[in-house]
Amino acid sequence: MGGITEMTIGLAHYLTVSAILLVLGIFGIFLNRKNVIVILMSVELILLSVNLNFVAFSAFLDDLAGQVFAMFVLTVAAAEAAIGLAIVVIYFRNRGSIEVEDISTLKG
Amino acid sequence: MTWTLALPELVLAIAGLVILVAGVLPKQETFFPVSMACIGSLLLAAVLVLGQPEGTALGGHYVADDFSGFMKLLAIGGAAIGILLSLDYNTKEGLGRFEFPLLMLLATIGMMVMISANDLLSLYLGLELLSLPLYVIAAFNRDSARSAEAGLKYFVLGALASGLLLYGSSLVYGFAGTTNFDRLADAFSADSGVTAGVVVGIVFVIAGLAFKVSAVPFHMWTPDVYEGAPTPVTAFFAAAPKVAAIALLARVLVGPFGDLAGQWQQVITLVSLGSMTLGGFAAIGQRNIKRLMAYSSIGHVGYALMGLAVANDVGLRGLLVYMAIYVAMNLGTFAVLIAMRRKGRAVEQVEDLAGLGRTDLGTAVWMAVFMFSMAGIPPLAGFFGKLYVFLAAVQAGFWTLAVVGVLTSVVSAYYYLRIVKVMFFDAPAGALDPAPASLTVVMAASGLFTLFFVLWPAPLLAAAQAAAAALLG
Amino acid sequence: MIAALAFYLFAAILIASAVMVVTARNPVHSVLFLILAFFNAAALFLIAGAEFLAMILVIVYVGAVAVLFLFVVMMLDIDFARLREGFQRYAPIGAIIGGILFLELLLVLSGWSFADQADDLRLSPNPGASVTNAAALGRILYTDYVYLFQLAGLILLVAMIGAIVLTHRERAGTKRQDIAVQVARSGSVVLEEVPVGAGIKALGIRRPPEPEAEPPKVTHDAHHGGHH
Amino acid sequence: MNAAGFPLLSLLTFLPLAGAAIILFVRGEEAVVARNARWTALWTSLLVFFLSLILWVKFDTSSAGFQFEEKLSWLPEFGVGYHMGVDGISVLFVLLSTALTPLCILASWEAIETRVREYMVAFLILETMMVGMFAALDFIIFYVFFEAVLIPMFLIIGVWGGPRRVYAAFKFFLYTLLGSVLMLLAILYLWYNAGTTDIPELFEYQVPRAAQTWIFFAFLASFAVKVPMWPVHTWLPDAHVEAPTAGSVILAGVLLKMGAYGFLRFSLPLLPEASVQFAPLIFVLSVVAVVYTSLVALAQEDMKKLIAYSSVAHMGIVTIGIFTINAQGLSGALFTMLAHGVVSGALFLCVGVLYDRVHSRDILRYGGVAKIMPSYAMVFMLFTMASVGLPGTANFVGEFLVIVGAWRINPWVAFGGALGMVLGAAYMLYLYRRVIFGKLTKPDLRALLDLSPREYAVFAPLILLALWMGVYPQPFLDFFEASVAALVQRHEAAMSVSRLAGM
Amino acid sequence: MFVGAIFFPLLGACISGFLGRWIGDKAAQWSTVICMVLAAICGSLAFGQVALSGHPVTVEIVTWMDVGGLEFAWALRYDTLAAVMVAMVTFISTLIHLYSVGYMSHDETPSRFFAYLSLFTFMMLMLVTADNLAQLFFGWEGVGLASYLLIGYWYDRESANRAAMKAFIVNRVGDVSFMLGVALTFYVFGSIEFDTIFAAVPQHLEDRFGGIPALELIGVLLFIGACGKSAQLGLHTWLPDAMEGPTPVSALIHAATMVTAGVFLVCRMSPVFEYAPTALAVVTVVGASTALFAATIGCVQNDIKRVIAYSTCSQLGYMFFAAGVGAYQVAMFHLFTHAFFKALLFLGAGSVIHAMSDEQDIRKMGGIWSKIPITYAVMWIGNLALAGIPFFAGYYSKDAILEAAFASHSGVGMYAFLCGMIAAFLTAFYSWRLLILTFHGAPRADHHTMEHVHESPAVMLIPLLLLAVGAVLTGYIFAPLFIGEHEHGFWHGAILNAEHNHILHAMHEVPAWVPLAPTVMGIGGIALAYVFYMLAPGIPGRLATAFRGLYLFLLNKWYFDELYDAIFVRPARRLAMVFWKTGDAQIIDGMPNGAASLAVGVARGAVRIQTGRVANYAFAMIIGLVVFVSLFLIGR
Repeated sequence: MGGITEMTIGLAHYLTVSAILLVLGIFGIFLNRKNVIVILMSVELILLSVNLNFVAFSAFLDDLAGQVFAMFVLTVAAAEAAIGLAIVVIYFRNRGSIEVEDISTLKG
Repeated sequence: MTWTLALPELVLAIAGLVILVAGVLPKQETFFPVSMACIGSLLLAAVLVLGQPEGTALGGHYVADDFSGFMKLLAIGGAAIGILLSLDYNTKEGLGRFEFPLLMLLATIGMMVMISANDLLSLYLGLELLSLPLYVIAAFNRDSARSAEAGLKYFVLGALASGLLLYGSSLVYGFAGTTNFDRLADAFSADSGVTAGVVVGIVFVIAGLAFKVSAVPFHMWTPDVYEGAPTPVTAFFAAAPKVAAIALLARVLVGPFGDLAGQWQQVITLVSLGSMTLGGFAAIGQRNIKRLMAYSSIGHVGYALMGLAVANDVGLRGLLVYMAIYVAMNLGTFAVLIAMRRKGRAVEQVEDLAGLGRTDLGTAVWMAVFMFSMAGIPPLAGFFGKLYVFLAAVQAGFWTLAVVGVLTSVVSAYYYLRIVKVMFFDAPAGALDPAPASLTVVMAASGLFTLFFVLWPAPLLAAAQAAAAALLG
Repeated sequence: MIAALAFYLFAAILIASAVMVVTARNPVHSVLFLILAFFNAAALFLIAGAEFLAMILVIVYVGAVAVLFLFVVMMLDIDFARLREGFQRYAPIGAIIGGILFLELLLVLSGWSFADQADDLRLSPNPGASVTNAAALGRILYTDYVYLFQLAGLILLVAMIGAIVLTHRERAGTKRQDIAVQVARSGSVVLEEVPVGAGIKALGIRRPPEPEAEPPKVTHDAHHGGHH
Repeated sequence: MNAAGFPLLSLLTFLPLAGAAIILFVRGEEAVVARNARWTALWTSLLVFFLSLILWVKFDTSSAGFQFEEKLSWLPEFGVGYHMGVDGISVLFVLLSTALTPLCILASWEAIETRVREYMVAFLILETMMVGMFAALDFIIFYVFFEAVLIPMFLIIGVWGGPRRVYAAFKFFLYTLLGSVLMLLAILYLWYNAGTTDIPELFEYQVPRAAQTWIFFAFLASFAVKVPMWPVHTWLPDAHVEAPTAGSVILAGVLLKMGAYGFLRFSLPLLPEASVQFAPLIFVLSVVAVVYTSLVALAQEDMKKLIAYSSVAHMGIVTIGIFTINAQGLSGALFTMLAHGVVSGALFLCVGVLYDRVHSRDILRYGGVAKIMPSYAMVFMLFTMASVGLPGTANFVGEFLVIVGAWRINPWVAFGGALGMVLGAAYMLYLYRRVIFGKLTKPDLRALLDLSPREYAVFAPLILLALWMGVYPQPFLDFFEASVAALVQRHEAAMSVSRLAGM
Repeated sequence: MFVGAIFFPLLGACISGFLGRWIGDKAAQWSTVICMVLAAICGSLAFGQVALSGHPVTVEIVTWMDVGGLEFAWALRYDTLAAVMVAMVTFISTLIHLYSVGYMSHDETPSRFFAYLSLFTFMMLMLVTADNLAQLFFGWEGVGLASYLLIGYWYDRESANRAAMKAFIVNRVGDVSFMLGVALTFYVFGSIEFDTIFAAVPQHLEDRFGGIPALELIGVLLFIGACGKSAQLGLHTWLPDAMEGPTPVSALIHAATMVTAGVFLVCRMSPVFEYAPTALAVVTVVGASTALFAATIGCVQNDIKRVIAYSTCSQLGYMFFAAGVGAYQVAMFHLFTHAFFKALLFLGAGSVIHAMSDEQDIRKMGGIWSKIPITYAVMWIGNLALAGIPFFAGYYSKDAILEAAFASHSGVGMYAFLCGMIAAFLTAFYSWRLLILTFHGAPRADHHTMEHVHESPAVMLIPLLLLAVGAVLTGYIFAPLFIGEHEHGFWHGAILNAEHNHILHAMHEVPAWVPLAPTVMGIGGIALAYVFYMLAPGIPGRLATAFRGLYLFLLNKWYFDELYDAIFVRPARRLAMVFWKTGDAQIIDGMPNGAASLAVGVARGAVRIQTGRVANYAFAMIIGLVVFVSLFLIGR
């Protein structure tokens, strides 16, 4: 391994891609009006961007901690997805809808 | 590797697994015994925390010091009482399932991990171990649309927050090449200073943590979740996790980022100002008392953060004292809220308390004590909490914070008084059901603490002092 | 050079599919684009030298999580036609805010520099070419990171309990053996009339149960007595 | 340890709490509970009163220092301790509090019919807070008591008050709270700069000139509301009108004194330069208060409101006296405070007598009461005259001294204060004329009974006090003498130091 | 003896006031009378010892106040000045008590009345025996209180209540000035005890306060106070209204004693006034003006008591300008004689009113002289004394006053002399107008009333006769002591005439026409009255229509009440309403109320952000994040 340093791909490239993913994920959360699952997927995008960051840093620092971090993030993200989907399911059972706009009975 | 240092967490985790198995096996519902077992193991953990030596262990991911001891005791206490509070309510509302206390127990482990975190990674995992059970128990009343909505909102925003936190962590890692707090501190104390990138990373981290403590502007979930979640869950939310999140925030900011205090102080100051102001005003028009308490808790976090904004030992001491007192009176208040049932149905409008002073004087008196205390009227404990954070702010010359703090405390006094008014001045709206013993005990205990804290504040202060000193190193 | 080209390619697809995840009208399409994004991200990981992570991403993530998404999306009988199109009302200003955030990030990320002593501060330096990525990770994961590893286990446990406690239901139709009840049983047999059509919405996915009307309790003994 | 040989002040402070606890534990039928609560409260407060007489007897009037001191460590490392003690300035207020409480309890004997137990408990707690506040010698302890008063008073107004009690109670609470929290900041500043909150030790600390200004205003915010000074006085009429009689008595008799006491105890000794610098402001506000509120009182149609406004005017005299910072002015202010405590308390009781019988405070509702209640008319007359400041009654001594003291500072201030005499006469006599004099035209008034023995018992001590203080005020003045002299001396010393520094 | 003279009345007041209900009206009345008799005996003895034998005494009772150098006691200062007053007050008060027993026999609550009366006497005695300004003020206000109570004695009469309030408040206006005067005295002299002040006057001659000589200022301030009590021009409005009280009250308080307190004060403070020439000039001018002013009004009033009240006002003016020109002794002398004949007049008027079934309007009287001959006779005596007809008491004192005014040879003195002369003429005129309209001519009252006209009982007549004796003899007997050759030994330093003040000598050396002039004026006035009301009763009516403006002006008392109403009372009321409804309720309360509604508004706003939508919440979080990040990047 260790071939990274020879590459022309700089750290900034990775970080930029990751930043784009982050912003997309954020957009997905606060701009979409469709259903909640899309929001969950946006969260996945954010986590993906984080992982990309970690991996990139890990590579450029030549340090494994970043990869370990990313691994744990993946693990937790899986758990999170499971619980998130479970909540979405019971919400759907109660309301029969998972439209984002509908999730607004609690307010004020 | 001195894994024994993490004995409390370890014991609690094992206890959790054992209880899980023990809870699953029997045919009939095991809610009550499991709850008791959970409380027992929490108490055991508390004892272990008391006997915990200081030090760092487990690959530098875990640290135990006076600070962690203080906060853990607080969190464990809050969690144990939280379980106690749920006993009666859950049974009556049909939520009496053994997973409930178990999830609280697991969340408590998460809190302890957070409090003892000495690494961005353990911070993150602790936070998630706390958050995931909370998402679940917020939605625990799965047949209630409100509960489900609360869980969903909490989850979505929580996931976003932890995403931001992670992104920030990655930047920090990317700058310093490490996630260990001690090493991060070394990296940031270097003369060469820090880059803009890492500062942005820190802001992201703060944002993620501010979400957990429900500080403005990351507070938006709080009222909705407090209102929607089952009341004991709300009680739990308002107490233990908040302690842990505050502890984490303090540890991260003062520890690894301590040398950048000048950078993050202004963020914390703004957050604190915003929280105090919002907490003061937004609750004024609330009719749902849980929602009101949500805004109230936002306000209290603002006051507590004032201590953090000051970022010295006095400020941290104020923060710690504030949190301890806050937890005590908050649990008492929620004991009253949970006791609010009329003809077997839980009620949660402020008006439902009308005339409580005549129908149930004891509960009303305790509630009044808590309300006055939260408003910061001496000689009740809440006053002393405020006193110490204001002292820190004044001492360090954070005049804006101090002045806004006292002014908003007057504003917030209005809605606390409104509750007192409803209880004592208004005509009874029909008697509430008598409060079960477990709630009465909690009310009385925290009521007595709130009332008589004034007599003997020295031990708490000394403990807070030691904890603050430990954090500052 | 090839690596660079590959990077650009994968990055472009990644971003494009991410955009589609957010904008696709049909959630099923979103999930599929998400899977595509994951694949491309895995490729980027590979380019960065994180082979093990790349594999995990594909196997665990795509294989489990994304499929879970797909499963849930399909399971909830969502009325796709009703799903609202477009974005929130405040989309323009939201876009501006997001744009600012993005520009700021670009600003700070483009000139990224490490701390001076970053090299010394590293916790787990890459052991070098002698060890594969997976092995290197494995070495530290179960030693230095055992605490966190266990924690991750707890988190998964929580996820399991949580998912079960939220969605699992004792269905009315299923019968479990309850010895205590059997033992304590007295002579009489009590039958209950089950509402017709209760089993249609299988797998426990249904609207919140209407408050069930008290089923007319019919004692068979009496019934029998009445007829004979 | 102290002149009494036992922790007298603490006993005085916390004994009412014990009484309250006893009342709380009384269970049983409502009527029985009510009776027990009344008697327990009365005996407790009487006991406290008799104990407090030890202060009167054993207080060494020749000493300016603090006496009956008690010290317990509370937060030693913060320089905060439980420190109680009285000097000439505070001792009589302790006595005033302990004396008024039994009278108030007696006055509420029949007026309060519902929730008697809670009422008595609230009153006893109130007594604790009042006594504690005057006896506290630690700023934090002082603040604790100072603020804690709000709680029982809020409840007393809100639970047993009149129709607009909610508004009044909130206004009272929030107004005073707003003032005091600003003071809290100043206290905190002093605390960490001086390293202590012990009042005698704080006196040693010289507050930097620059800080004095804003500390002064922070104190002003708190004390001015409590006094109340114009223009932050409007909570008072509302609170008075809505509070039950005894609540008004305590409010006028003791609570209003807390602000003025604060000025005396803290503003003057701690902030000598600022006090001098802003005395003109205080004078202006006070004179405006005297004239303005007297005029407003003239227009009132509610008896209690009228007397409430008169309180504001009288307290204007007090603040004038305080900021003259000379022996006459200060003694006069202190004396006026005491006298006002007795007299306006008594006036509220007078109103209460009618209110208990007719359940109206509307002045126009009455007329010709003298015909059927001659004794009452006489008592009312006496206190009316005392309020007007007729020589030979309590108020005169104080007002006279204040005017003499004020003349030395500025004759126009004295004139402004003296104008209150004319206007005071106008509104009080106008009130008296409309209520007591005139033709008895309201038929239902004919059935009224004159004072009952219980009411005689309530008024008798107040009458005696009002006359005693007017005719032979020297015993009271002796109490202040040394402390006031010391205060003036310290002030002058501080001013000369600052003048030297200025040169 | 000294103490007894003062405190017997208080004892009587207490007995009657507190025990009256138990011991009965009769017992209450007579116990006060007895107390008064005892006091009068004591008073006379004290007069004998102090004034006649020249042994001034000061009885100190107890320290009143001692505050940082301001020290004074309750004390009874018996010098001649006080002794004269004590004797006079106790004597007249005793008679009036006696008279009241008869006069108030039909009243419902005589014990209350007698309690007030005795209380008043006590206060008056405290006033005159004060040895410091504060105690004087105690008595000063005390008589004010008693006067208030007595004027408003018939409290179910609206007019009585009004009058009582007016009396008290107008007095208070003067009192404010008095208080300030006391304060200034303390400021200048460091004491308010007479002995100390008087001894220290020479050292403070040059003291100035705010650019004004301090002594002058003290003088003026105290004099304004005196004006209030003595109903001098400007603050006189309460006195005529005070006639709402029972007649004995008018006699005692509003003629003989209380209203003279102002004069007494000026005389008492003579050591200060002597060195305050401007203040004295003010006193003179005000006094002289009042004398004339009140006399003019007296000429057209129709209420028998009001006529006498204005006459009192006018006579007080005489006293003041006498004091103003430095002839304090003369002022005191007139005060002394005036007490007798004015009390006599009032009581006589009371007797008339009693006879006429409580009718007070002289236009509705007439032709009753034969039915009440004794009353008629004493009224004659009283009026003769008032008009200054030779050898009656008033002659000695009034003559002396006018001589003194003339002898002062100053501008203000001449003004005073002029006013005094005219007033003397008018006095005689209105006295006889009163006399004639009341007693002579055709009866104008209705038949029923006329049938009931009867002489008063003995208990009322005896005081009348005694006072009549006084009105005849006091002038002759006491003139040598007060203003004549024995003057120096009599006053014994109680009144100070500075070295530059030779008025007492100068008044004996005036041109011969001066002593005669008042008599001439008096007789002229009588003659005119005789012409107008006996010979040609049509003239007054014609004059009134001819000079309608003037007549109304006088009838309405120079429109003083209306003026004050317009300047003070109504604006104060309007201001009060403005302050209350606008100032307090809107502006000042507007702040907290506004703040409260603002808070509610903010709360609504804050809550409106809380839309319940997840996306919005997330958006808020992101905004917060962006703001913070931007802050950082900008702040760096």
